[in-house]
Amino acid sequence: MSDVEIIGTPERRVTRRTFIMGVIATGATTSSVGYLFRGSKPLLGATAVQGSVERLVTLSVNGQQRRVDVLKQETLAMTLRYKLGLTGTKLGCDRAECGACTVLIDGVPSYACSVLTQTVRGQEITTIEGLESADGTLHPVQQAVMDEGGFQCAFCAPGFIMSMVAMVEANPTPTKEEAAHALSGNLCRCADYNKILTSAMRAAEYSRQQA
Amino acid sequence: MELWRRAVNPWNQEVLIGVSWDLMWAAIIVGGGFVVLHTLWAKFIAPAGAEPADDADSGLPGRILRHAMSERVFHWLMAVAMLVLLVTAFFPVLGIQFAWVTIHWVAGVILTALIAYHIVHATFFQNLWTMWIDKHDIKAGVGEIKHILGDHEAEVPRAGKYPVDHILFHHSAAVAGLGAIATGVLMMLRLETPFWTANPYMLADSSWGVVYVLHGLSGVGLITLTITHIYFAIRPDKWWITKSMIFGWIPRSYYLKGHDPARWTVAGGDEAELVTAGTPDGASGGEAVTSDSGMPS
Amino acid sequence: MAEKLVGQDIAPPDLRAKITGRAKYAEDFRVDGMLFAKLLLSPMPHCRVRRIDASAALAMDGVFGILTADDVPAVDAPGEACLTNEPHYEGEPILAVAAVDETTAADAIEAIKIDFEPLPFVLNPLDSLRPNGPNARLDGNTRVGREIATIKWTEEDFANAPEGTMPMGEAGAEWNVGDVEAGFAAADLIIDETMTHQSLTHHPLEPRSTMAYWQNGKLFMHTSTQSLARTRAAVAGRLSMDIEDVVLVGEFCGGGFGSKISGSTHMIIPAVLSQKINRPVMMRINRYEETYIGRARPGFQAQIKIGFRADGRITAMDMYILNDGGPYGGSGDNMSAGSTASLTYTPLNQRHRGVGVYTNTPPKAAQRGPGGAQIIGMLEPLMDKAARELGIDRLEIRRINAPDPDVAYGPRGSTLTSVFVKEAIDKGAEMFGWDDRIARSGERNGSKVTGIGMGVSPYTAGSSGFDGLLVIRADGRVYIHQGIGNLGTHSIADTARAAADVLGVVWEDVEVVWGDSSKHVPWSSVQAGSQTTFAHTRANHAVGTAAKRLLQEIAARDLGGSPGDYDTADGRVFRRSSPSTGMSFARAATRAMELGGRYSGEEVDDDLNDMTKAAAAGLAGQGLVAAAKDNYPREGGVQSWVVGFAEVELDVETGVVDVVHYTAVSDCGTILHPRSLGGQIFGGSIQGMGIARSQKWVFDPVWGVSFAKRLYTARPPGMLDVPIDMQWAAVEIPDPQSPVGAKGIGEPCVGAGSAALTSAIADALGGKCLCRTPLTADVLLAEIEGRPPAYGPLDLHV
Amino acid sequence: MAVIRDMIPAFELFQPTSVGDAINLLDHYGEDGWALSGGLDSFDWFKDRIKRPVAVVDLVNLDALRGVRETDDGVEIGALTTITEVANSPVITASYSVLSDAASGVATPQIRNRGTLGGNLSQDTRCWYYRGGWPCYRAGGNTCYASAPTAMNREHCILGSSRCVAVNPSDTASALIALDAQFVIQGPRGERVVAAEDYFMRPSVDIERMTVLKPGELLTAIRLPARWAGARFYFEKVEDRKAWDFALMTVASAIRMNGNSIEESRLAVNGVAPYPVRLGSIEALIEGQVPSDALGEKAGLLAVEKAQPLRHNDFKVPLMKNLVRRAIRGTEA
Repeated sequence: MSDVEIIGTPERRVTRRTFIMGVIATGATTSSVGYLFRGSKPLLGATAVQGSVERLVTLSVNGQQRRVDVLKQETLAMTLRYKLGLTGTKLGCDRAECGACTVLIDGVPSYACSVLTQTVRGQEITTIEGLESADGTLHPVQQAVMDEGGFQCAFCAPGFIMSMVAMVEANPTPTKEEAAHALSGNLCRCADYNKILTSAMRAAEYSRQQA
Repeated sequence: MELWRRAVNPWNQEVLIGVSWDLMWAAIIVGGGFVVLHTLWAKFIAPAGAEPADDADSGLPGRILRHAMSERVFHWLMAVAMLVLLVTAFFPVLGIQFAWVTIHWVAGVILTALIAYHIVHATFFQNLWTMWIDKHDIKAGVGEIKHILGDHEAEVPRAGKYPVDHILFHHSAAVAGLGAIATGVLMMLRLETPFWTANPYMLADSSWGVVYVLHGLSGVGLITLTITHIYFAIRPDKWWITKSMIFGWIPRSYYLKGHDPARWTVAGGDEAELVTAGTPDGASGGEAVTSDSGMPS
Repeated sequence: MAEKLVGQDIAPPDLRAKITGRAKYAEDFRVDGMLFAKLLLSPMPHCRVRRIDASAALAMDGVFGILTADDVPAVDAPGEACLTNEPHYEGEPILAVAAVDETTAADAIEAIKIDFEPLPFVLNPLDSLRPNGPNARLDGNTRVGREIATIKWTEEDFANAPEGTMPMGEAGAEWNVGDVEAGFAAADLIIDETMTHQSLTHHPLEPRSTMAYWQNGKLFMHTSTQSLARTRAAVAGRLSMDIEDVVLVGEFCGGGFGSKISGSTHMIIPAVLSQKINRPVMMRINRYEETYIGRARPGFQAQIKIGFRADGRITAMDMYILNDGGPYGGSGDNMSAGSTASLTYTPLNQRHRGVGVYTNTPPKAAQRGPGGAQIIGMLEPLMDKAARELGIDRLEIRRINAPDPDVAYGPRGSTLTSVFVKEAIDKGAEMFGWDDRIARSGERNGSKVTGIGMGVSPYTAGSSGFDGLLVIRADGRVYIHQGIGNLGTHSIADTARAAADVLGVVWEDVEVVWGDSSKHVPWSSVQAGSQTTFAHTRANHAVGTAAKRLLQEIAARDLGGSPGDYDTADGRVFRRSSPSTGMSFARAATRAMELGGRYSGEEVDDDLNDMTKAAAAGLAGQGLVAAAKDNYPREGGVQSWVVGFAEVELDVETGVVDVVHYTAVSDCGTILHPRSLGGQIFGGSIQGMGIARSQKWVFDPVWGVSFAKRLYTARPPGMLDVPIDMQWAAVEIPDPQSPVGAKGIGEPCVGAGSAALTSAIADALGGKCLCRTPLTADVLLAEIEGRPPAYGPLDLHV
Repeated sequence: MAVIRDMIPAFELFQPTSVGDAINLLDHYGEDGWALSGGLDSFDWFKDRIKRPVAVVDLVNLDALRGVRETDDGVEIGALTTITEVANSPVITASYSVLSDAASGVATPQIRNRGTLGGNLSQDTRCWYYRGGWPCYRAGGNTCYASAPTAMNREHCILGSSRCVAVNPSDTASALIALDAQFVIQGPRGERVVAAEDYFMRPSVDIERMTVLKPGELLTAIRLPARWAGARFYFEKVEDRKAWDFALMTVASAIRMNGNSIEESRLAVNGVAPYPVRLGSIEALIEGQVPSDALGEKAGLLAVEKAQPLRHNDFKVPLMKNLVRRAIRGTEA
């Protein structure tokens, strides 16, 4: 078909890049790091340096303690989606520009695509999967969305709902303007904003009733 | 050691963007090394040069005018411009940061003007041959080297107006300087100046790379040249030359010892004449007492 | 008797999954041994791959294979292959690498050495039309009919164009209605403007990720598509496979807006790669890649001349539109713009000319209201201008030129099933409070000036002739199978209501089956051009009627009498004369299975599509199986309308525009699902507002690479950029040519939203039409302050 | 090496628990080290694989650098205090509302929740040529692509350029200059304090850095002097969309009145130059005057006297003129 020269033939080989790889350092954050470096700096790609973080960490997600191996450069969104199977958290842009990956970190809405998993060790992470109660009762916010007929393509929905959960916590009696500002970090390309805003107002109403 | 700085252009093609700053260090080391070696050589190996004998009856004035006022003024202005250019170019690299760009290009423009003046002046009002390397000079050069290598018997013909090492220095400085100027003028077209708006697309980025490399090479070259130049200028045994660049004249004794009257003829006369000759109007003064013999004999 | 489902607000059946995170979009699927693919994209706008050295990459641990253009099905010019050795735009995929994880795959891509030979490129259609201008493709710069051709205008063509106006040379396509020159002769006012409409990326929130694997010669593909049945066919076609060997799963689609009509070109990559290395392959497309391969709406450069009679009637319309076609064409927006204008303003005489010029920019495709949205947004401010100059009310001039139901428009005098735009205009004017608001036009409050605008926008809204398929199982529930996609319009459920209403069942007894070709779905329309609502309310009405007929026959057979004596309601088929005589659907389903043949799907009508027949065969014997083709008569095309009204505040010190209020009224026939309809009308309108006001598409002209690649630079509207105060309504006059009466709605809203803003902003500027999009603060402030304009009248990609 | 984006390359990660350790680490790694706070700017660079630090020092555990404290001479804000905290802090909203106004307009709620004040002030420019990995001056090359006659430079600068024409994207910078804030910097050689306007590097001095921070140094705190507490403030951000977008321009002013005339004032504008600009000449002009639209108009014209717009950003000239005008008019009694 083409006269392009292509060098290299695929060599199938079983990978050594298994989940636990390299030396895992001792002591996560030692306060003596300053004194540990008098020699020359480690080479790129060298195995873990003393004082650097461990790769095997415990995360607290939706009330459960999850032991998981994370790369040092791994973002929370990737860990949730690819290591913990929590695919409700969506990647729309992976650049903090759409809000589809919004999760709660200690109750605060954050873009999971733009925080390292290592950074949130020990913090309580809540994803869309964590809202529904065990008996299948929907979170008041989810119920409100349900009753308002919800979203269109809904790829943005998990992110919006997490923002709404944080909103009703922080301000159970928002005006439409306040609600809009609280949700302004989430993008809906179907632009179903009007319905989303109505859902948010109803969500606030439901959470007031619950309280 | 890195020689070049490379980058990828917006199409992910590798392009040259300049010389590596390692070369700056290399230039400093070469210059410094030369200074050290020469100092040691002069101190321990070279035979102590005695004060040259004077000859009052030579019919020559006690002070021989070597550099007319205009030439001296030119030299010092150029020296200042050159130092400013080197400082503004390399201090920021050394970590001493300041707003260097404007100073650098203004100094560059001044240097360009001075060189232009010098070229015109030297071509039409001076004798180019004084900067010409002839067979005597080559012989002298070879002799000098033999001396350095320990053969104190080797014959070293006396120089014309300028000794061969001076001439060599002048020529290498000329090459580096002109290189820096030529490329510098081009580079200014990418700067926003009161005279034009920057346009990076005048040349292809690969060509620009070459321009920057040449500018860099000239620059680091000038570092070495400047170091060695200053070194000689401050050596006590060369003060008579340094002084000549300040006051214009050299003592008759040095003239008689180091220069071949056949190749640098000085008209006779007495102090009085020279004093008049030495008046600020250097150029005419110069004409008054020195008349370079037209052709090398 | 169960209350009719059509017209009710019923939450779609997939909503719970969507709001609990259970909804699985393409990238949410995982399979054992799944590998990850990453793409190597072209750094240049047009080049040829000279040499690829992948040895280092393939030697890396965890790298399983590479896929190049030589491994994928070839495509005839000017078609687009999923991988290429002659990229025609920056960002076009050249090869793919599969590895154990994305980090490894990315490192592998970086380890590939690849040499390119740069080729001539062009971004702006006008540049390519210049006598010695570059072509985007080596084989030409446009398409005339089916053929790739080269059109160059002469120096004279360019010289003849007055400063700031568009040159007009040889056209690639042209049509005439009446005598345009005579029309201008009869005009009292002639408006002649040069216009530029930007191109813009679709940017659905879900990038077009795909996961594929093979099992026993069958391809299993999870992808993001607007239309399931059509995408399955497209995949089979591209891979030259039997359609039955393609199992397509696309339960959810995170937005498409025209960019995923039958899936996407690049969904083939993981399929072929998976086959090559015999492992499941997930190709996660990120936003960066989506911006390149995710399709875009073509930009326009146009010269538009309109003649008006003193009474406001348009006597002549003469448009010449250049279409920024991208490297593979695939869009005739500039020509459809002509028919849309013809329908909207019914000019007495019209000439329409255009050239679709290939450019080295990301591929163009239909985007919600293709051609229509652009032209309405550009023309409506000109209607305002004419109204001002003629001293006619701006709303009235639109009414005067608006079509009646008997309209015959466009080059072929096309007719429509229904047109109720004047009703929409009137209803909208009343809701919006046109008279009160127009009185405030130009009012200044501090640094803010009020502008009032409106946009009248039609677009296609339906097709017909597709199939319906349903099963009544022994549990007595009705399973309605949908071959359409689930792109967020709720049509999978809403069109199913048509069948349920015919059978008279309550919604709780209806199960909608969709999104997975292995679940036996019927042949369906594309989810594009707002066809689904019209097409599949008809198809489902047909299959509901067929099922009812079968129920009646079974009842008559068991309980005596003739089928006509029986009716169905509330999950029973019963005798009209004595409702107690009858049987439950559950019982009828069991009987159908006993009876077999045409009752349980063993025999189906011959006019059904093969895909539907195969689906019915797959369901045969599982209950009462009904399959039917939509054979209801239809004369003429189907078009819906949205009339948008906007009030804006323009800050004359900053150029910033606030949209204070928006009203939209639609003519889309019967309302299927009010809340969903409102969502469509507002959503489409807001996308239009984004076009008019903020969305960017920027290229560096020297390197031909794009800049507005990120959402924060592309600037689609966010929650705070739209009015909180919005209202919508519909005229609710059923389309006479559909048993249900519903027409589609997705497309026309965009033009209405865009035009309402371009019109309102021009109004705030005192009637000055800047005749370009987007109308960002810089463009407006330059005008307000009398500074040199930010961009030239024909500047594209800025 | 072929280009690939959106996957962060491997790096070594440290989470020191004390400022000293953080500085030691950063000092040790020098140019190869990277201080990570909120990360909104950092991850962009990492995901584009253009900036590739060997070691990232995550400041998450430096609790000492968080929070708003009242001091004898005003308020001290830890550099790692989130933008949200700054926007909602009672003392700031009460006495330094120009800062809380600026903070509450930054990007989006989620970004304000993670982004820190220090990060907002130290973030890199958004010039899309530079961000695209082009070998420009700021990236160590020889070219400014954005100032070329053909360039797309709508969002670039009209003042203070020196080869580079990018602008500083920080919203809070102009507010802090107006407040005469002092920035506390700690490094291997101890602590130094610089005035807000001196924190931002001029491209004429160092074209590759946005701030005066040297490798190994950390911005640890921002001090707001009591002297400006409760002054008359004005802040405005002009942007294309009301969320996410970086400012086309911001203006901030603090004015202390004597009766109804201006006793002392500080004005700053950002988005017009490679660094946030303090308008000293305007401050001098309006001193002793009564704030009014006319005065604002006069000041606005003076402010843009030296403006040199590029091909596509001429609009910034009238915009700056009008914003300065509003800043003065906006503080009318």
